[in-house]
Amino acid sequence: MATIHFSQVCKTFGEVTAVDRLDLTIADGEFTVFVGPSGCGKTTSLRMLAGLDEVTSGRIFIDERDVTHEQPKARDMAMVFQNYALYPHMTVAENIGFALKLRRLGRAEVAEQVSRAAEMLDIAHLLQRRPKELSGGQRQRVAVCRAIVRNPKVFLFDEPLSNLDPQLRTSARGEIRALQRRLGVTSVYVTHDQIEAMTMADRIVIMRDGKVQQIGTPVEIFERPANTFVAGFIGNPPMNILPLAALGKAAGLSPQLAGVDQSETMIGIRPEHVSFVSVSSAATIARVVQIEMIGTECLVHAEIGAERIIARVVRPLAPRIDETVGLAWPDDEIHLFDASSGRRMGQNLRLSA
Amino acid sequence: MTQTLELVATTRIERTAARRKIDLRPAVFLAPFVVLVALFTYWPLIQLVYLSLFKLNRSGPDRFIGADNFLGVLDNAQFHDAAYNSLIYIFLSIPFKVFLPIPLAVFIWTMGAKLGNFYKAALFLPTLLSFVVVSIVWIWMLNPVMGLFQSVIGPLGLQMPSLLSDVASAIYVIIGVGAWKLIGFNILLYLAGLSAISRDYVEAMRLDGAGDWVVLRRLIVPLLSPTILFVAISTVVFTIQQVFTPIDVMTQGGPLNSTTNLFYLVYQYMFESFNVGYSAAGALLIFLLLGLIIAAKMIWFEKLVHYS
Amino acid sequence: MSKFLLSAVILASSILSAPVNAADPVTINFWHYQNSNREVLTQTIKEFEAANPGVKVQELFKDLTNLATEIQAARMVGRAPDVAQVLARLTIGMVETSNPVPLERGPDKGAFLANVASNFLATGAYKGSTYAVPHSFGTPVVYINRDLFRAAGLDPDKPPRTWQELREQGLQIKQKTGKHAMFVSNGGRDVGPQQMLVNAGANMLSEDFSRATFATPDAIAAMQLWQDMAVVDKSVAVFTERENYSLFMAGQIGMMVTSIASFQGAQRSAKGVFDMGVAHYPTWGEKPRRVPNSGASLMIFSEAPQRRDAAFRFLAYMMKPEVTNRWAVQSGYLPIAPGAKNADIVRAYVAEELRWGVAVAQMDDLVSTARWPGTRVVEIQIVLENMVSALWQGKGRAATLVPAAEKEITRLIAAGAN
Amino acid sequence: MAPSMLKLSRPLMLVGHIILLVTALSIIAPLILVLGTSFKPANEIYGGLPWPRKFTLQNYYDVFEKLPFGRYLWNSLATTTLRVGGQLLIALFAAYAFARYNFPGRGLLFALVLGAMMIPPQLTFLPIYLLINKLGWFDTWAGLIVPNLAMPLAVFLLRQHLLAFPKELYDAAAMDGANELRILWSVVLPNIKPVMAALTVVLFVDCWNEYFWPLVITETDHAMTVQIGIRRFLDAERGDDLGPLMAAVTLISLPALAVFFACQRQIIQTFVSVGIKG
Repeated sequence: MATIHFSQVCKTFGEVTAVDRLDLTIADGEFTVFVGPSGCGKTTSLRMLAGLDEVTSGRIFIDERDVTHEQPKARDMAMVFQNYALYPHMTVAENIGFALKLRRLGRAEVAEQVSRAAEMLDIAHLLQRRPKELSGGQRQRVAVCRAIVRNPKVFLFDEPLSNLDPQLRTSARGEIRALQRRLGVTSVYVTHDQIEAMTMADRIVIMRDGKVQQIGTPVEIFERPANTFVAGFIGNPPMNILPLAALGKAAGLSPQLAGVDQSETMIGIRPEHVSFVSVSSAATIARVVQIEMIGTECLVHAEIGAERIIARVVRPLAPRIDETVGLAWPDDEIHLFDASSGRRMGQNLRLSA
Repeated sequence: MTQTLELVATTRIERTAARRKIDLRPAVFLAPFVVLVALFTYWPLIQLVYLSLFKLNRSGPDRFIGADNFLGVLDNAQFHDAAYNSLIYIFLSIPFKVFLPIPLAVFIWTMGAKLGNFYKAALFLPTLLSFVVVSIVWIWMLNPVMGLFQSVIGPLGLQMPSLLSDVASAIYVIIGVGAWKLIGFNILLYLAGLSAISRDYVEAMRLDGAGDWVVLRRLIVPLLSPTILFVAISTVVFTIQQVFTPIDVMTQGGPLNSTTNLFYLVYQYMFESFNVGYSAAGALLIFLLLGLIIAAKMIWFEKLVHYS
Repeated sequence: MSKFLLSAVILASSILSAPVNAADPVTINFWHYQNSNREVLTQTIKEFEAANPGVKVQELFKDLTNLATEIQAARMVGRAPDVAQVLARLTIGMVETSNPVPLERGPDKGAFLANVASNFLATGAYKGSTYAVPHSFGTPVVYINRDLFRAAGLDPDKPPRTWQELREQGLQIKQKTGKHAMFVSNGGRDVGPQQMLVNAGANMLSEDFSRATFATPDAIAAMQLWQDMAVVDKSVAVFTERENYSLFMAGQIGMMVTSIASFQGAQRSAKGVFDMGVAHYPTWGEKPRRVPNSGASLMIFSEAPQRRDAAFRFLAYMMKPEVTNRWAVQSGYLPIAPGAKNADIVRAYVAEELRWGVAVAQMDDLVSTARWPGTRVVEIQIVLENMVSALWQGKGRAATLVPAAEKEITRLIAAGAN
Repeated sequence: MAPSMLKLSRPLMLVGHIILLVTALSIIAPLILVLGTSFKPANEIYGGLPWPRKFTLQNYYDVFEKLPFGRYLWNSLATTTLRVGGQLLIALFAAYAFARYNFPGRGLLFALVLGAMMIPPQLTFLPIYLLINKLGWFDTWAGLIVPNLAMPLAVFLLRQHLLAFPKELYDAAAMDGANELRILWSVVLPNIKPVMAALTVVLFVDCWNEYFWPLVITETDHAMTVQIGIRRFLDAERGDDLGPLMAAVTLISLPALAVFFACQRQIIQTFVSVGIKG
């Protein structure tokens, strides 16, 4: 059990800054997810925490202990790798027991702990096989099993599900989270998949170009995105973000928008909050250009001048292509962002209400 | 618990007090090799440079003679034959020693274990023999009057030509014997490389309707290219270094300099005429030549590797 | 049997006559390339040690090809052998590079050199001093396949006496049996051609070692004869050295011209295969026979006075006529003592092995092999080797090839001079 | 039974068999000549038949009688084993450093490794000889072993294979608590067994057959190796003594052969059970 603290941690590779001044505290038992597009620095952060990559500057603490320059083995963490990194020449049992063997545990004790861990992950029948002879899902379980068998202070996951097919991924998500809850081990999980982040995390760290964009619970991140990047990254389909000026008359109508410099402001509206109203009663007029069916709902793409907006509505409410429609949304679902910096402006309208 | 981050932070990146430690691990792992190579390869090489520029004097200080040794080596009539032959040795060794073993290795690779092992073992046997013995045995084999080949073709009324004493053919015999000795080793290297090729690729390509040739050309050769590069380089090194044994035993560079090469020439300077200066100068010239050839090869293969 | 008796007698006498030295034992190193005769050599060393309790001789086999270079390298690091075998043709090179001890500087002022015949001693002389004494010398002879002679209708007991006769008989062998008539061993590149040239009356080098001088009309004619045999008669076997040797041993070539040093090996291989005879090296017309030696001499490289003294004692012992004669008898090399062919042990063995006697009879015809000066010895040798190859392959006439070779060698001597 | 990775079409397979058979024959025939000659009496050696008419063991007897063959064999075996072991270890370390770490000067250092391959030992004989003299290593095992311990070719070959080694395996092992040596020994080594086996054979044969250096460096039975021993039967001046030579060659080829077959099983086993791509 452990708390983790990143203090002004930076990592540069030559000219490139991979991680820029990361400050983060992870509470004991917390499940933290680093999410962001590839190259955002999330994996590097994880590897620095693991001790696999050297920190350029800053410090990392585990339980108040400065581990910045300690070797991985001194940090007592376990990691599940994207490609599982199972030792090809060892059997499953040997793979799982390798770390225990290195701790000079007796043969019998290793065997016992391995089989207990294997039971937990339901892979006891695979123990004598070699990694080559396993399916992708089985390998993933072996990798997780290898991590938990040591009973470490911290679990690290580096995109452990990205090589699984979607169905398996959904069930594995639940299993990993359940396992972590049961064991109560502090965990850091890296993914590029926002759904994984939203469904699994106690807290999410969103990164981009080495910089943290926002840290918060899934609900906070979803409801109060700190900037246009977070807003666009979380949610499917992503939030519509348009220059306030593009909305024309509508911009002036809402009392909340009064006094805002239209040319300097972006407005964000989630697709599910956009609804269609009659053209005559609407402040914003748009033309429907595309309709995507996604089950009981559909996505309606409409053009407001040169800007595009997506609405998510139940099918019966959907207009037809080329139809000119009026758009509306609840005032308290509007997010405003500074056009030049992309940062959130003022209070979330709904929360402030 | 929300932390809202100040994005436009003004704090300067402050280096950790405990500065980044220099990672000593590579140094530790490299130390034994580097020390030994420095001591037993590069230090002698530096001394060779010295020996090539100075004339050793048994009484008094050594005398600087500049490029005299190099000019002397270059002015030698044999040097030109030797340089030309060296190129022949190197370039002809490529098809015989580098490319020919590829299909052979692939054939063995596709065979059952039993037969494959037999071929592997048989082809590897010459590698185990010393080159002196190999050369003597081949002299017998090729003997135009009573060699094994003559006794096979003799009854058919044919006469084995005297390959080793003919200016036109002697060098090819020596190249052939070198290939004979090396082929099994290179096959083994290729088999090690092939073992890393996943069956999935082959099957995938088969499903795409690829024939043997396409699989070989488009899949196996590209995947094998790092091994091929290694084989090519080791073969060139081997060829230039080791070929002097068959030359010495079989032809002594003759007839009419047709089989001598630079290495043999340098060897002669050193061991037959105690001409240390020429030997050093010649050695450096070879070093230069080999470096150029290998660099060219690296570039060429690097392209090949990247292309695939 | 007689050999054994003789050596026992020599052993006994040398023990009795040896002066006993009470000083601390000195160990000297002796490098040699003797393979097949190593037992004989070590036996002699044991006898020497028995006679000289103060001296131990550590004998070391070294490869002939590298021997001279190893001495030179060892010299550089101050661990040169005290006594070493050096090919006679390399003596000048060793003098120029490795500081051998002039043998007149020994404790006996070179008195022991009197135990070596003067024409042999000349092979080790350079600039007024003697640096080397002959030890394992050979002289060229003609090995004969007597069966092939008979098959060609020739009398094996009347082998060719001159090169002109050899050509005629060779042609007959070629025509009657279809086999090759002869091959001439190059004897380490240039020895074979040298012997032909010198035997025809030429000198390889000028007196001052500054020029090649072998392109005399007779020498050119001799070379032309070789070419005619190869190109016109096609009786010369033009194969590689080892091929030729094995062909002769397989009974496929009528005559082999090479050193007497090959005698024991050839005898062993020919046994039961064909009837092998040995004939004199043919003369050039009516000229007296002059044959350059092949083989190795002994030189001293010790620096410390004590070791040097011990080395001289060893060398003096090795040069005793009874030792050299027995060595000759047992190894098949030439005896080197003045008048050795009349020594009892030599006569006894010649009576037993007449074929070896042919070589002994050529003792007085021996002249020094060409000792090329300078740093370009190998190239000079290759020029001669290539000259012969070109002749045998018909690449040009002797009248042009021989003078060209002479000119090139003179150039190489000058280039290798400083 | 190795799984057939690639099934060739029947005619091509036939071509393959024919080519391989011819090549194998061209190799086996001369070897039979070696073996046959070793049983021939002296006067049959140039007789043209590959096998003896009159079978004799005299040549083998000569080998043991004329040489302290046992002592030579011991020197050869011991120095070869030590040297090859050292070469493998040192090369593996170096190759690991090149493949695993990114450190300043890596490119230059590797270029120097490649360069070292191009320097044939015979050319640098003199300086090394002087060095050995300073170290006092003449006629010792150290003199035979140490100057040859760094094998650039081996470093190159191993690096080539280690570059293909999945990087996560290093990380996984580090997370499992393995130190660098343990990673090398328990994770890397088992996965490059085929290359190591091939390399072992090559280095062994190279060292076993080495002639030139032992000749220069050894002086007595204390360190003399078998290859120097057999030189005794090769005599340019007086004609080679081919019978005992071939007997000795047969005898001294056996250890090399044994190493090959020992490693060969290893290679094949590794082919079957482990694919690095797993």
